[in-house]
Amino acid sequence: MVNPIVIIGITLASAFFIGILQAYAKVWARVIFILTLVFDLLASGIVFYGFLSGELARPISVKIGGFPPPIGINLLVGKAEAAMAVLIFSVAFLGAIHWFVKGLPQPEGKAMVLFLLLSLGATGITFTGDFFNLFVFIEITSIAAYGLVASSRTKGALEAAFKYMVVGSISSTFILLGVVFLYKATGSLNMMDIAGKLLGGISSAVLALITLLILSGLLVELEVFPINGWALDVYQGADPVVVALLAGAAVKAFYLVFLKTAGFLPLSSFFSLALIFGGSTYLAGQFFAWRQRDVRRLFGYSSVAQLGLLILAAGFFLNSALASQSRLMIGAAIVLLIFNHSFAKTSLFLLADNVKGSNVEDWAGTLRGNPLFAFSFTSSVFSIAGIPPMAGFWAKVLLIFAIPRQYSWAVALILIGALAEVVYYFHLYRVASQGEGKEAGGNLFSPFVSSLLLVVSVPMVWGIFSRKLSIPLNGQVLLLLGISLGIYLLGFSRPLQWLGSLATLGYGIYVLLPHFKPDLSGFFLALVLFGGGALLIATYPGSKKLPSTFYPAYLVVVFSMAGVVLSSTWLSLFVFWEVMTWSSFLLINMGEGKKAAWLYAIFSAAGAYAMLGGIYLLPSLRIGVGKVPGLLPAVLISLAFLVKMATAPLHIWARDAYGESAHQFTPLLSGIMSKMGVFGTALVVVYILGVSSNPVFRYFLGWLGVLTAFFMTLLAVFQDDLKKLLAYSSVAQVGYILLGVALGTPLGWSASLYHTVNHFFFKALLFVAAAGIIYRVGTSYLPQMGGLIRRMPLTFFATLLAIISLAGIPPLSGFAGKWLLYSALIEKGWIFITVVAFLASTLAFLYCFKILHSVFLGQLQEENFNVKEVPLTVALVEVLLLLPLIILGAFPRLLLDPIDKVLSSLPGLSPAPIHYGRVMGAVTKLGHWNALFLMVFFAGSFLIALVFFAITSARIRKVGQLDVGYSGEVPRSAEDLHFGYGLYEHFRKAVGWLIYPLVTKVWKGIYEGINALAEMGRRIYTGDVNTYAAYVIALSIIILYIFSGVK
Amino acid sequence: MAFFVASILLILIGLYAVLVKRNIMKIVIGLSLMDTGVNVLIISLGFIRGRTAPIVNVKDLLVNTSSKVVDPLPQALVLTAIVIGVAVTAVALSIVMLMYSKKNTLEIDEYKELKW
Amino acid sequence: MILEYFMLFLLFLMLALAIFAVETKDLLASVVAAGFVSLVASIVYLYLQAPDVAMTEAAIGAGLTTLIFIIAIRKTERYEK
Amino acid sequence: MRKWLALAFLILLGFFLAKITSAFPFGVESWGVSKHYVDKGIEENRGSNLVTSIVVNYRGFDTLGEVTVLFLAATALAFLLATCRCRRRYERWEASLIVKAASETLYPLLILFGAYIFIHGHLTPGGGFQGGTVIASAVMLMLLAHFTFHPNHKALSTLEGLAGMSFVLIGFAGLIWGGSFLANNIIPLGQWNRLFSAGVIPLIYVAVGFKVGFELSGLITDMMKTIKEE
Repeated sequence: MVNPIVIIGITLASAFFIGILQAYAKVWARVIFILTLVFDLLASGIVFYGFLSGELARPISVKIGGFPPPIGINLLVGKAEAAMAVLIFSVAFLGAIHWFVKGLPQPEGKAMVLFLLLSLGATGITFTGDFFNLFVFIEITSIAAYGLVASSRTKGALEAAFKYMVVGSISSTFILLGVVFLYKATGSLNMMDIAGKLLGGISSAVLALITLLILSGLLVELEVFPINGWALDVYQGADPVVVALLAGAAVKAFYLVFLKTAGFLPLSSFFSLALIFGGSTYLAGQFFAWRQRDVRRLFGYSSVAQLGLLILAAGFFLNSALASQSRLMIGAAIVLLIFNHSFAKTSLFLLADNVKGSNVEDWAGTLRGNPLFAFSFTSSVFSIAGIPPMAGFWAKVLLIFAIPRQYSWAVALILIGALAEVVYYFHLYRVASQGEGKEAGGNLFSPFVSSLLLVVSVPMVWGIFSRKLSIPLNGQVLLLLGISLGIYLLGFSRPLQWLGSLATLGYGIYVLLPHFKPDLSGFFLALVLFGGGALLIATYPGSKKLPSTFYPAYLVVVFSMAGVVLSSTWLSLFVFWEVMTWSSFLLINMGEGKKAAWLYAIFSAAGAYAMLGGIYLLPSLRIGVGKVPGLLPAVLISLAFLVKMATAPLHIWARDAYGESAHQFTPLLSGIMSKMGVFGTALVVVYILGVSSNPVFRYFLGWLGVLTAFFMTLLAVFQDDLKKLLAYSSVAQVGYILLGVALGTPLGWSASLYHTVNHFFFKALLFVAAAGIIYRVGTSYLPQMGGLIRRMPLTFFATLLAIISLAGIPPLSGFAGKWLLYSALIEKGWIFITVVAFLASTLAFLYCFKILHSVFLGQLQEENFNVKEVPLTVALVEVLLLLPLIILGAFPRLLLDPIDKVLSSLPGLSPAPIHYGRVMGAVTKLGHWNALFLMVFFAGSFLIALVFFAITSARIRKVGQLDVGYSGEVPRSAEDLHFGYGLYEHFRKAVGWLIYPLVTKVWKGIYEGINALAEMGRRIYTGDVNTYAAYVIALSIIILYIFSGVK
Repeated sequence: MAFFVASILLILIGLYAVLVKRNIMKIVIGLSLMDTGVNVLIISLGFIRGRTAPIVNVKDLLVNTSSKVVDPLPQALVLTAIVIGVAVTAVALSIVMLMYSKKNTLEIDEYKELKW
Repeated sequence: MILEYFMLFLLFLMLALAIFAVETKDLLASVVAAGFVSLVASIVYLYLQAPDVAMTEAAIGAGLTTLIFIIAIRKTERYEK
Repeated sequence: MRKWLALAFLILLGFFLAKITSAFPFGVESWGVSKHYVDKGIEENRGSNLVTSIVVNYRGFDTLGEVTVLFLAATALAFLLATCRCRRRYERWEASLIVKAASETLYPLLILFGAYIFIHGHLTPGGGFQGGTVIASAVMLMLLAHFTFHPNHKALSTLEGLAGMSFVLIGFAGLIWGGSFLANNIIPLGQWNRLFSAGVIPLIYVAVGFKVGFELSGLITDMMKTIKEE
């Protein structure tokens, strides 16, 4: 066991020693410096391990000077203090390494001394058990920090140091005065001694004022809004290494002291103080960051926000009115938040040091071709944004679920802030991942190691905390996710990755075999796994261009969807939902349009956090247990699903996300992932709303569905980009599915589930075909295609059948779905919705024709003369997806029978009232049709026509497409006779006003409104020392006035 | 009583300079005055009327010392505080000198590059 | 009694010097005045039975601090604008 | 406007400070933990100067921190000014012969006086910090009087570092032989009111005195150092 005083003593001695050595042997000074940090790290690690292993049960109190406290000063080191020391020295060590590689500022001996003493000061702050000694260590930390900040060679460093110095001096004056007053009031300076004397709580007004004086001093150091201008300036202006040490370690030590002080001086108003200042700091930080162009200051705002969250958490943690279970959870959340934020920020600030230039734009392309940089940046950003599986996710979830119901506004506040965080962090992410690959500095060891720590800690964190919240995560799915990540190791060869992925998926199907049961989960699981597998085959073409992260991410999406459908609790559904969302974000981000991925991230995060809020409000986490009061949870939870379905008005991400994501991924996105929204909505309708209750909400959902179908169809009609057209079409079709679910009748559900599967077949087919076509042609712009029927007959045939199915024309599979849906609508009697639905289906013919016409018919463009049929794998998948369209067309019962079983497994639903007559027809109240007969009839007609053409083709004279001599004109050159461009312009004149981008404008308006508010808000940081100091005084007056109860 | 009032006023005068003066040297002077005020306040808090300094250099003081001397602890604290004050002032002044060497002015209006 | 009046006078003097230090445009004068504030404070400490502190304040507060201020002013500007 | 707002803030702050202070009547006895220092101080430490006992022994850790702060300030200052292109703005005159001669005479005396102060820190008012400052004032006097006087910076920082390390080493000696860091009982406490008494207090104060003296001398030298006008 290491005596904690040894850590402080050795560090001090070597600081003095380095002071001597620097004049004689520079190298040895460096050696001593690093050795000291290593020693400190090891020693504090040993102490911490002592607590972990149970060797030390109680906090150790180390007396100094030979007298027991309160006579002498003591160190008071418990588990938290030891952990904090480990954290401080880890960050210091990483920073030091970074410094060495980058080159120490000169004279380096002095720099090392200051650096060492800064970490020593932070440790002293953490360890000390005496209030005046605390003041001394605060001064050590501060002076070292002033010096280091001022010595930075960066622009504005001096100014930042000066502001820091002024505000810091005022703060420490408050603390000093408070400590001396505390001595007068209690006769002691020892923390434990005073705490013992104040055990019953603070009753006298004077003691309350004294406590508040100390707290307001500490709040300055904790960068509370609005007195954090100095901190932002320091983050922006100082050397990133120093900033990492300050933000990653020193501030956390101050936080621990804040927690201890508030714990030892039990103030009754502390709860509201922490909530008010924590909450406002959190929100202000998150929103002010939106307008920030300077990346370091942006990180600064983020740090400030995280501190605000910590202060908020402190309020709950120290509130003795809460159940001890909740307080334990909040304690765990605080630990995780600190760990997470320290290392993520260290990594980010040190990464910022590698980027030339300070603006967001200067980061463009830094993620490209720099795998280490990309890894560090991505994992740090994911950690801070609290995205699973990173530790930050658990921090957020633990915190939220520990907050009692009467403070649900705090939960809302946390979630709103988290959403704002996603907006600006992923803006940066978007910029960094787009553009030309750019050389970033190579000093990546420390950021890499610190983000590696975040990643490596994931299994441990999950092991501890998923049990704490009793979230049963499906172990098989977790295993499969792990294997999926392992596919990355095959990154040296794409074909190998492809094969490995196929094998993994096959293994996944084998492992999850027992779950293919005739219920909702089993139904969707089959869709996910078999569909995902089929589409995986088609990813092979162009895989050379794919980044090596494609296949792992693809598999993670597939298996997380499996996790979603297999979840038995809402929280585990949420976990997998987030994993699915963010891995698909990475995939979308691999495509062309980065803004698309950003929009997707924002909308998904908004949905996900709404869902988390809804889950928080549920009485039980288990799906299908407990009566749910009110509509709010249902609305909040379904928001996430509506976003994924891109239901209007939440659809604006969809066009570009579908249209510009990697071609190999779009089929999965449209065919399967959007169906997760259907699955979720179905869960909400069955288990939260009740199938037969809440008709108004379901009616509303129905309108959402049908309007989505209508408007998206219209948008598809005027779309000139193949993939974007398909995107709108996809969203429109999912709108129909939502409509069926909203109906809440067996027939409606039957239609929806049928259409879910069927839509997968034809839309996946269309997107796969589109991917093949784009791969060959090199563009997705419709007017540049045309005439491809001669080059790609198979693809043409597949597309044709898919489109017939899409349009719902007999004899293919689409008809059954459409027929069921209309039957259900008429049966339910939602007249207006039915009319709109009819209208939308009619319009759909227009874009269906557009696909055929623009891509395959008409004149072949010159540059496409040498185009070949799509690659073999794509063709294979086309055939694979084609067959079900025909088979289901003839035998719809093949799908309707399992759906009946699924329906009978759900509470409140029963098999759809469909009778199958003597032949393969289906009979409902409204009529019937005979699928097999239709199929035979149409196929027969087709065959007859085919035979006729085969016979007569010998007499047809074939001419080149430019040979139009018979029409009386002789073209001099290759004239464009193909009307792919502006196909429906005349139509636009009539209904164009309907596609006025109102929704886009509204969202944009909201975004810009918030931006404007943020811009206004952050003007309070005038950059003026006087003003900053005045804020401190004003805030302390307010604190003293409001929270002491003195009038 | 007068000591309390005077020391608090001294703190406030120092703070006034920090809040109002536009010259960075003046701000540092203000901080230094504030420190002095705090120190006077602490010493006055430890004072006990009619007692002698806490230096036990005559036999008479050896017995029942606590009824004969003032509280030495605030004095010990102030000793530390004074030294810390001069340390902060030294660092502050070196920052000021550096700032001046860069821009040749002490007006804080010139030092508002970092904001918002 | 006289001593107490003298102390009152000293306190007033201290405050007056402080105000002068804050308000004067001549930084050198301001620093010297601030040094005198410390010096007066050290006399006050003597009255308050704190000889150790008085010594320290005189040596460090009045002496050293003033000295480094003066050096700093010599390297910057003497007059506030 | 700014002034009045600031005044309003300050009056309110002053009100609260006065509110707190008024809870502790001036000049009235109220002992806390320091009753122990006063009543047991002589018995436990044998140092006549109770403030010194507290500063060096009971709260010796604070003093170690204080020494660190000063060291830190000197380091930070040297660190910052190493790159400063600070120029002297005002003309410097050659000191007169009287001043030069007097300062040369006073220089050793002042150093001796400083040493006297910190050696007697446990007996009389004053101690390491005050003594150290006096030593620094001697150096300052020489610096002011003589253009050519340049203290050996390397030696200063070496001695200062050694003094600081010996403080820590005394602390560790206490940890090893006395049971706790900075324990006072590792050498005989001696008799009350004698020079060789009070355990390690004089040793520590000597270390502190040298450290502060060298440190402040270095600090002043650093500040006065100028870059030649080009």
